[in-house]
Amino acid sequence: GPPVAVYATRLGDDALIMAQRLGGWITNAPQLEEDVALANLGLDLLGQARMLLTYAGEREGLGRDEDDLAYCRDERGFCNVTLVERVDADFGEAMARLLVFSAYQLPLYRGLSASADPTLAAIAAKAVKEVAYHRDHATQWVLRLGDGTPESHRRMQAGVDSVWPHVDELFETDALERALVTEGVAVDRPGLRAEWETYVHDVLRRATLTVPEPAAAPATGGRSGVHTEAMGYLLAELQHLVRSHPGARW
Amino acid sequence: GPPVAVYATRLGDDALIMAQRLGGWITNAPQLEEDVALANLGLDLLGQARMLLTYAGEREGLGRDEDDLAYCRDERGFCNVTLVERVDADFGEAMARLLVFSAYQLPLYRGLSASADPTLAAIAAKAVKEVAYHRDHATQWVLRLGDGTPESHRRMQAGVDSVWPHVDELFETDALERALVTEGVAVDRPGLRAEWETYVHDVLRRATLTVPEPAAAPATGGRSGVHTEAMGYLLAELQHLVRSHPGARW
Amino acid sequence: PDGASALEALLAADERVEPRDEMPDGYRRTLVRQIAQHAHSEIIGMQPEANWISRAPSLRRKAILMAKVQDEAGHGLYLYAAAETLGVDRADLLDQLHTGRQKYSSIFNYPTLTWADVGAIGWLVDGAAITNQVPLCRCSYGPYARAMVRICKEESFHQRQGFDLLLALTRGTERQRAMAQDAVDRWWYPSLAMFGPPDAESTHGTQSAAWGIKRFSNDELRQRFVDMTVPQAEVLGVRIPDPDLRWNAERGHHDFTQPDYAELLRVINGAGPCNAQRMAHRRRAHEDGAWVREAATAYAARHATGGSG
Amino acid sequence: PDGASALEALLAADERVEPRDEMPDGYRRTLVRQIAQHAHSEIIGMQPEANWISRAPSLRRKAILMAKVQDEAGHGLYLYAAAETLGVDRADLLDQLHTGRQKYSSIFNYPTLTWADVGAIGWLVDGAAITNQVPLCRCSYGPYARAMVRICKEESFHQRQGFDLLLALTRGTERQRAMAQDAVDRWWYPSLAMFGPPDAESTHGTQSAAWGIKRFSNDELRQRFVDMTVPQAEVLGVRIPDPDLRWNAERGHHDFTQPDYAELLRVINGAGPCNAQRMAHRRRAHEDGAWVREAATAYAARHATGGSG
Repeated sequence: GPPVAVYATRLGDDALIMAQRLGGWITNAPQLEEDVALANLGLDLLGQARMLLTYAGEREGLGRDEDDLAYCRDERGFCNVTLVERVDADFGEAMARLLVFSAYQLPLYRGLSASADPTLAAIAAKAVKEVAYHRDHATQWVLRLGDGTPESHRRMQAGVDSVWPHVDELFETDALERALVTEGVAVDRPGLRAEWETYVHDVLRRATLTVPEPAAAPATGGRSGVHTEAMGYLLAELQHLVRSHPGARW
Repeated sequence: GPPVAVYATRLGDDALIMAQRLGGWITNAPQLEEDVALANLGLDLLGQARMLLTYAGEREGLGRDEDDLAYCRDERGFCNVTLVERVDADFGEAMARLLVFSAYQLPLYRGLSASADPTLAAIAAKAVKEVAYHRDHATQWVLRLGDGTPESHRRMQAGVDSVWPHVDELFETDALERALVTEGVAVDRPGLRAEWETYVHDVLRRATLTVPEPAAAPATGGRSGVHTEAMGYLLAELQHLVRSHPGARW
Repeated sequence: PDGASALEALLAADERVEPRDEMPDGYRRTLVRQIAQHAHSEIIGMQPEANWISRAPSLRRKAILMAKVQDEAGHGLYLYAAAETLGVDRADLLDQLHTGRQKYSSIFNYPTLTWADVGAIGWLVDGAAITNQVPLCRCSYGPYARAMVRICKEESFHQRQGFDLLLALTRGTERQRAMAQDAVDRWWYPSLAMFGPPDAESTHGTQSAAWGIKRFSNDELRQRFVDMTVPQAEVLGVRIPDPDLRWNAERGHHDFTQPDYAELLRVINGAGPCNAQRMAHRRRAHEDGAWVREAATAYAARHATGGSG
Repeated sequence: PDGASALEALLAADERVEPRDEMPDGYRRTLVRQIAQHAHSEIIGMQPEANWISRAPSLRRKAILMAKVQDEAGHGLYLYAAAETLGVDRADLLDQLHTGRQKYSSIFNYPTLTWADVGAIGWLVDGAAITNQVPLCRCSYGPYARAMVRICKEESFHQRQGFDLLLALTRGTERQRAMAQDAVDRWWYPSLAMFGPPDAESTHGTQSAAWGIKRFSNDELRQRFVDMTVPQAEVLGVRIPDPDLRWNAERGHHDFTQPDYAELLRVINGAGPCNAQRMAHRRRAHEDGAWVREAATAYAARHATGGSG
């Protein structure tokens, strides 16, 4: 498809898969307020995913809508980063991931809200407010857990350590995106890293946590559909019903 | 379909879903010998399932083969007992289930090997030897774990308690099966219970375990396709690939 | 007893009892029990529907379902807050739920087997809940009445969404229609049972009525639900699984078969298909979250006092 | 050193060294390291394939896959037993695996993303393994050589099954063909890398050759694998992802592009896509099973002595 469709799919897949994982927390959160909050975050991301995938389908021009893209692509066709597809070991890891992800999404969407592509700009402008809340929510939890009890400190650090190998992938770019950046359509990902680091490192420091060393084995490949083994199971759940009823409408 | 097709499907679904759960233990067993053993048990059950479902498809006369039945039925069309679809909490519970299930399958297949239906009789005659080994394997583990350490005793008892509400369903019958019993085709399930109890209670006693009270909330419904909520996830994994490629051959 | 005459005066004037008002112990106890049970039902009721969030068959339906389950968590929060105005606290109430000393609605002890069950829960279960709850918007205890106003508004939205979900199925493929009918077949009688035992066997009714907590009898509400639901079933094109269901022109109501109250009693007493699973899920989530709640408390304490840990 | 001359005599006579024979320490250490690494590779290698057991697309293929993974567990058992004849024990070897002091084959640090990967592992990875292992059937240490005879027989069966799986895909739908090609594209170079660094950079080679443990160099075996695989790829109808692959009539071999040895080194050193996952899975399974093994030991001890606990 045209580059902008690919770009919108990447952003949309990130949001969709992250929403799917957050949805799994509902009824499993440590307190009722958090069930509400995580559902809310999941809904924001699902909303972003729907707009982005709808737009990707339009620009692709093959008549695919958001559901065709979500339910009828195979694993190798999904181009989300691997960070979002992981199974959370516990709530600490979930919050570590949310911090890492939202602190990346926020400057991304802020930049994108000035995109030369008016649809992407509009989607991003709406999402900026949502994601600012996500980042704040994650920050509050990372502070509480990092600087809470010895047990929570230990778990929070383990969560940060677990997601850390997935950081680099967030800032990877390629020729397609560089061309879109030149056209003023896309945001330069590597350029987001400084703000991300300043923010995340500061939160970790305030939470009395250690910033991990750069990963010896950084994850990569999600953008080209090379996922972790967790992804297939996620898609089996996501898609099974639709795949079982070809052509049905819901 | 004709009663014998329904009957073969019930037995086949029991074996298929139990095989699927045993397959999940491979690479997760407490020692390498047990990975081998559980794979072996799973293969036996899968083999039984294939013969039974193939025969069910033949007698049904709609041109469905074993894979059509395994991969293209919806959850409400599966008629296995709920015992086999549970997610094992740990190895103790897995062995409790295996004991309960194999101690039921053994007299069932032994009886069925004298069925007036020669195909069922042949399938059962082969399976008797396999299932005798399964029962023995489960027995050895229940003894070791029940009479092993305090921790293993506690866990083994918890496993027995967890599967106990699923016992009654094994011996439920209905008009369809009663008619097949009269024709000499099927085995009278309620009549299997005495042997089952003698065997299982004796193993539990020797394992220093307590035979649970009859379940206050006995599970039921599997035979009519009313499963536990674990079943949908199992089927999503089992079927996703085939459902995603309509008409493909593998 | 203290508070009884004050309560009577307020009831006579059709005014609301507020937290600071005196009230009889029995009135307070009854309200705590009822509001807590209602709150517990909201949070346990999240489970059967959350079971389909990861598997919803369109992104639009997934969003609707997530929002609905989120609303239920929110209802739980309002209701625990309403209960807390009566001098109990949420942690204690949750403890009573987790130890089985307080109940939740039996309806949530049935499994959601197919996607159509999500629709049937919205249409029938929420429909029955609304029928039960609308009168509570005028109940005598102010905080409860106000919580119910907000809850009923959202529930009625959920009920329409459930109806809409089923409508998409009944207007869909043959398999989808069968799925919808199957769900209605399984949820109809449990929904009727949500109104409780027949009036002849009901125990709490009279005193609650006198206190302005319950304004209609179980049977009245059940009849209202049936009368409301039958024409909706016709629009949907699903058959209600009751061969004796028919309009009785003389009564101006539908005649219908009563649910199996022996089954209701068994499910209330723990023997439903999912009682053990629902409670185990709830307890596990609570226990898994203990370290998080402890950390939040420790952090708040340290930072409230300006201490540095 | 002790045993060196006895070993030389056996090697000269082309006889096998047996456990009771004297042998040099270096020979013993090299064998333990190699056999253990081979055993560890069998059990870690179960994971990428077991990942598809629950999702295999036909019951026949599911049975084949379960049997294959079971065979790998069996190979692990033979090989640990062979290592134990050298005076080490399995628990210690497993501990060395779990603590990262002993390695396993890097190939298993790649994920199985699609069903076709199961076929590619059978065809290419098992094909490479056989190429490596067939010469070991004649290696100087008897127990290892005999284990390899049995293993190679089963591996060659697995290789044909992998080929057959891929053949069904390449003769299937367009999407199935694409799935097969994609798997071959991803597994080709990692399979070539299974033969280790090029001879020029290889360290262990010479001494092992002298001891009759290694009979061909890495590059010889890699060439043999390529020459064997190219015609099979033609039958399958898949393209090997190497534009420079071609028959060199002068050499009587295929010319081909070498794999990325820097990547191989990274993966060996822990930076492959699945190193952390494979080790975590293995350690978790072992830890989860600790209570079971302890119980079995306690039970056996009690019942062996006739005690009553």
